[in-house]
Parts: sequence; C-alpha cells; structure tokens
Amino acid sequence: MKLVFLGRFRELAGARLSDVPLPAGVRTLQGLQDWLARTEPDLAVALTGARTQVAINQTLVRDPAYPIGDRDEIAFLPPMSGG
Amino acid sequence: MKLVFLGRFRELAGARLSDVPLPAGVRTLQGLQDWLARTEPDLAVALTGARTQVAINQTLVRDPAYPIGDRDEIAFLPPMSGG
Amino acid sequence: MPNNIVKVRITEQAFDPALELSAFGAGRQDTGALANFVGYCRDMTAGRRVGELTIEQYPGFTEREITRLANQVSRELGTLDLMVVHRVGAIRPGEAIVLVAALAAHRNAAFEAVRLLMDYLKTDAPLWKKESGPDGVRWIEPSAHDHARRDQAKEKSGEKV
Amino acid sequence: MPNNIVKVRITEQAFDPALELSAFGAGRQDTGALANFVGYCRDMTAGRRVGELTIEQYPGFTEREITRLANQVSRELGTLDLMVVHRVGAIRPGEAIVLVAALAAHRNAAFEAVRLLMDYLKTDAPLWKKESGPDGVRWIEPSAHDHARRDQAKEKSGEKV
Repeated sequence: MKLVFLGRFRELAGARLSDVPLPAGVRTLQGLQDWLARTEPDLAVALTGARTQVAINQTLVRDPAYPIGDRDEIAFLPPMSGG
Repeated sequence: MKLVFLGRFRELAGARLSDVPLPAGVRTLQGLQDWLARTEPDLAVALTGARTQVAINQTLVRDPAYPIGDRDEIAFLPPMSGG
Repeated sequence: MPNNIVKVRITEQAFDPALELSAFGAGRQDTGALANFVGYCRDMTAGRRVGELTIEQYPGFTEREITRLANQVSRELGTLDLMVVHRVGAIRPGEAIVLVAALAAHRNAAFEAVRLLMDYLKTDAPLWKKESGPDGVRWIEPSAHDHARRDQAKEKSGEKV
Repeated sequence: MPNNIVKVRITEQAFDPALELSAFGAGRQDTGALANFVGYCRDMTAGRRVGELTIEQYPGFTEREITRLANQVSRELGTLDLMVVHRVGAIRPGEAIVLVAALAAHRNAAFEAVRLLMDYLKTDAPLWKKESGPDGVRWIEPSAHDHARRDQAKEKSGEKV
C-alpha cells in the first residue's frame, strides 16, 4: 500500500514508510492505525491529534472501520492552512 | 453669484441661472431659496426634496441662515449615487 | 499608521482595473492582504437594457468629498494603502465604473475597508448617474436599501462620516 | 445559473494577480461586480522575520478539494465566475500566495463569495505552510480564530461545506 504523510507528518515519517506491503492482519483504517502505534509509536502519537484527517484514495474518510487493501493510498493530513 | 445645478437639477435649470447677480434683499441661503420659489417655482419645488443638499463654495451647508454674498458659488445637489 | 496612503482619482477616460492594481502597493513586503472591488456598467438593470451610463461630477468638490470618505475609512480600519478610481462621463456596458482597493496587514481590515467605502460611495459621493437605453433616459438615485446599508455601516463603525 | 464557472489553479510559479485578473471575466457585459482578494507573503508575522514560506500540497487532492469548496460557494452565493489561484512551493516576502476573485451581478454576492471562500481555504484547503527565518523553522496551523470564523461562516450560510 502507499502511505502519504503531509506537512509536519512527512518530516516525522521520512521516506521509510512511503511504500510498504499491507501488514498481516490489517483490514481497516483502525487496523492500520494500531499497526502504526506498535511499529512507529512516536509518529502514531503525532497522528492522533484531534484535527488530523485521513484520506483513502484521495477521499476524506472518518470511519475507523473503512476497509484497506494493498493497492490503496492512505494519506495522513495535519491541520490544513491554506489561503 | 454663481449657481450650480447638478444632475437632474441641471436639466431643469438649464444654463439661464448659471451666473446671476445677487438678487436684492437676498442675504442668506433661506433668502436665496425664497427668491427661487418666486422666480423659478417649478425648479424650486424640485429642489425641496428631503435629500437635496446645498454646497456653498464647495462646502456642504445645512443652516438656512448661512450668509450668501455675490462672490459665492452655491450648488444644489440631488441625491448622490456613486459607486 | 505612518504609511497610511490614500489615493483618489476621478477620470473621464476608460480605465483598466488590472493595470491600476498592478501599480498599487508594488514592492511592499509589509502587507499581507489586498482586497478590492470593481463595479462595472451592466447591459441590463432591473430588466431594462442599458445603452449608456452617464456619470456627472461636481468638479473639485467630488474628488475632495471622496478623498474625505476614503481617509475616514482608512483611519477607522487601519489600512495601509487605499485607492479609489472613479469614472465619470459616458460609460458603455462592460466598462469599469469604480475601483476600490485596500492594502492591510490582515484580510479582515482590507475586506471591511473596501466594503465600507463602497457603501459610502453609493450614497455620499457627489456623483449623479443617468441611464439611457431603448426605454428612454432616467436619473438613478440611491435606493432605500443603499441608505439603510450606509446607515448600518455608519452605526457599526460608531463614527460619523 | 447557466454561466456559473469555477476555475482553480495550483501553481509552483510566482503569479501576478493583476495579470490573472485582466483575463478574468473579460468581455462580459452581464456582470456588475468583481470582488477579489490577494494574500501576500509578509516579511514579518507575529514579530518574527520571515525569510521564506513553503507551502506543501497533496497533488491532485488539493486542487480537487479547493474546487469542491469553490463550487459550493459559487452555488450558495450565485456568483457568475469564481477563480482561485494558489501558490505552492517556496515563496518569498512580497510574493502573492493566493488570489480569490468573484464576478456577480451585484456587489454583495461578489464580496460574500470571496470572503467565504477565503474563510474556508484557511481551514479546509489541503495545504501546509512552513515558515523559515532567522528564528528557525515552524509549521503554521490555523488558529482557533480561523476555525471560529469558518464555523461561523458555515452556520451563517446554513449549509455544510
């Protein structure tokens, strides 16, 4: 799967997570977040901010049960600030 | 004195009033308005609208007792509409 | 506000708002926000076709009064640069009538300055508009709505303009 | 609104707001009002000197989301043309960051469209800003004030954007 970290998340994640095989047992967004909490605890803490958003295949997703497959692009977005 | 009629007042007054000697006995704005009511009744009626303003020597004047002399420029302004 | 600048221009020539804006505030690095408004002559108003709009000024007085209104708005809202260009004379549909532009440190002041000044211009700028078209000629006066907006703006700003 | 047009452009190149505006709505005679806003990179923010601002986008997603916000505003306020140009990449003080422009029949809709879209961009456009200067580097996140403004705007407009 493709993981995309934007803004300050990108600086924390670096490039090491950009293209990783779907971890065994991960089937949902919640599963992916649990996996990150185990393997990348510092990054996972940063991702849990109240205003962090997740986009799956470039669509904002709020449901933790949203299914995830190996061909999906999952993006973690810090609070946005355009304009 | 110089009388200036703007906008639709100008169309009513034409050019005949642009430069007239100060009428005998006229010493104030009120006096001028009374004189206009006698000599140009149709125009004077148009000038009495609630939103008509008067400028004397290019300064807005509201006081009917404001003094008027032969070298003054008195302008009658219909409701303004810029922008 | 040491850099508080107000520019007012009354012009009988057609003007290009984009060109006016390109010079406005050029090279400044201390300003975060430019808001501006351009009013155009429309080919239809209230169902009537417009062939030409004529705007009459009272030379000298008009520019001075608009400058007074602009200075007042600039002080109230703390804008940096504030600019007004107002067309007079015969105007065709599609041509610009008025441009109001405000530079400020932050967007709120810039927006409010443009909006407030437009409200004042509608009722307090010594200009008189005449519309002509196939249905004849008529003088335009500010609507009760324009006056209400202006009075509301006045009240909100808490100062007499 | 058959002529309702929304244009969104994300650009890594510096852009000239006046030039963008000169093409916008050119030749239209049915529109009475153009309102627009330009946000610039300032040389100081909150007392810190700014050497450079870097704006990061999420390619594809960013443009699509801004287009969605702009379409929403255009529908709500009944604008004719609505345009957004947003810079990304490395930006120097004095350069334009964002341009929002709205054409409408009347000035109120044009003003409101620009203002509402700016409020939304501040909190809902997928863009991330990093400031660097002599005091170091920091990511900028929308203030509580920006969120409050946006929520207020949302409430006023009565629709969920």
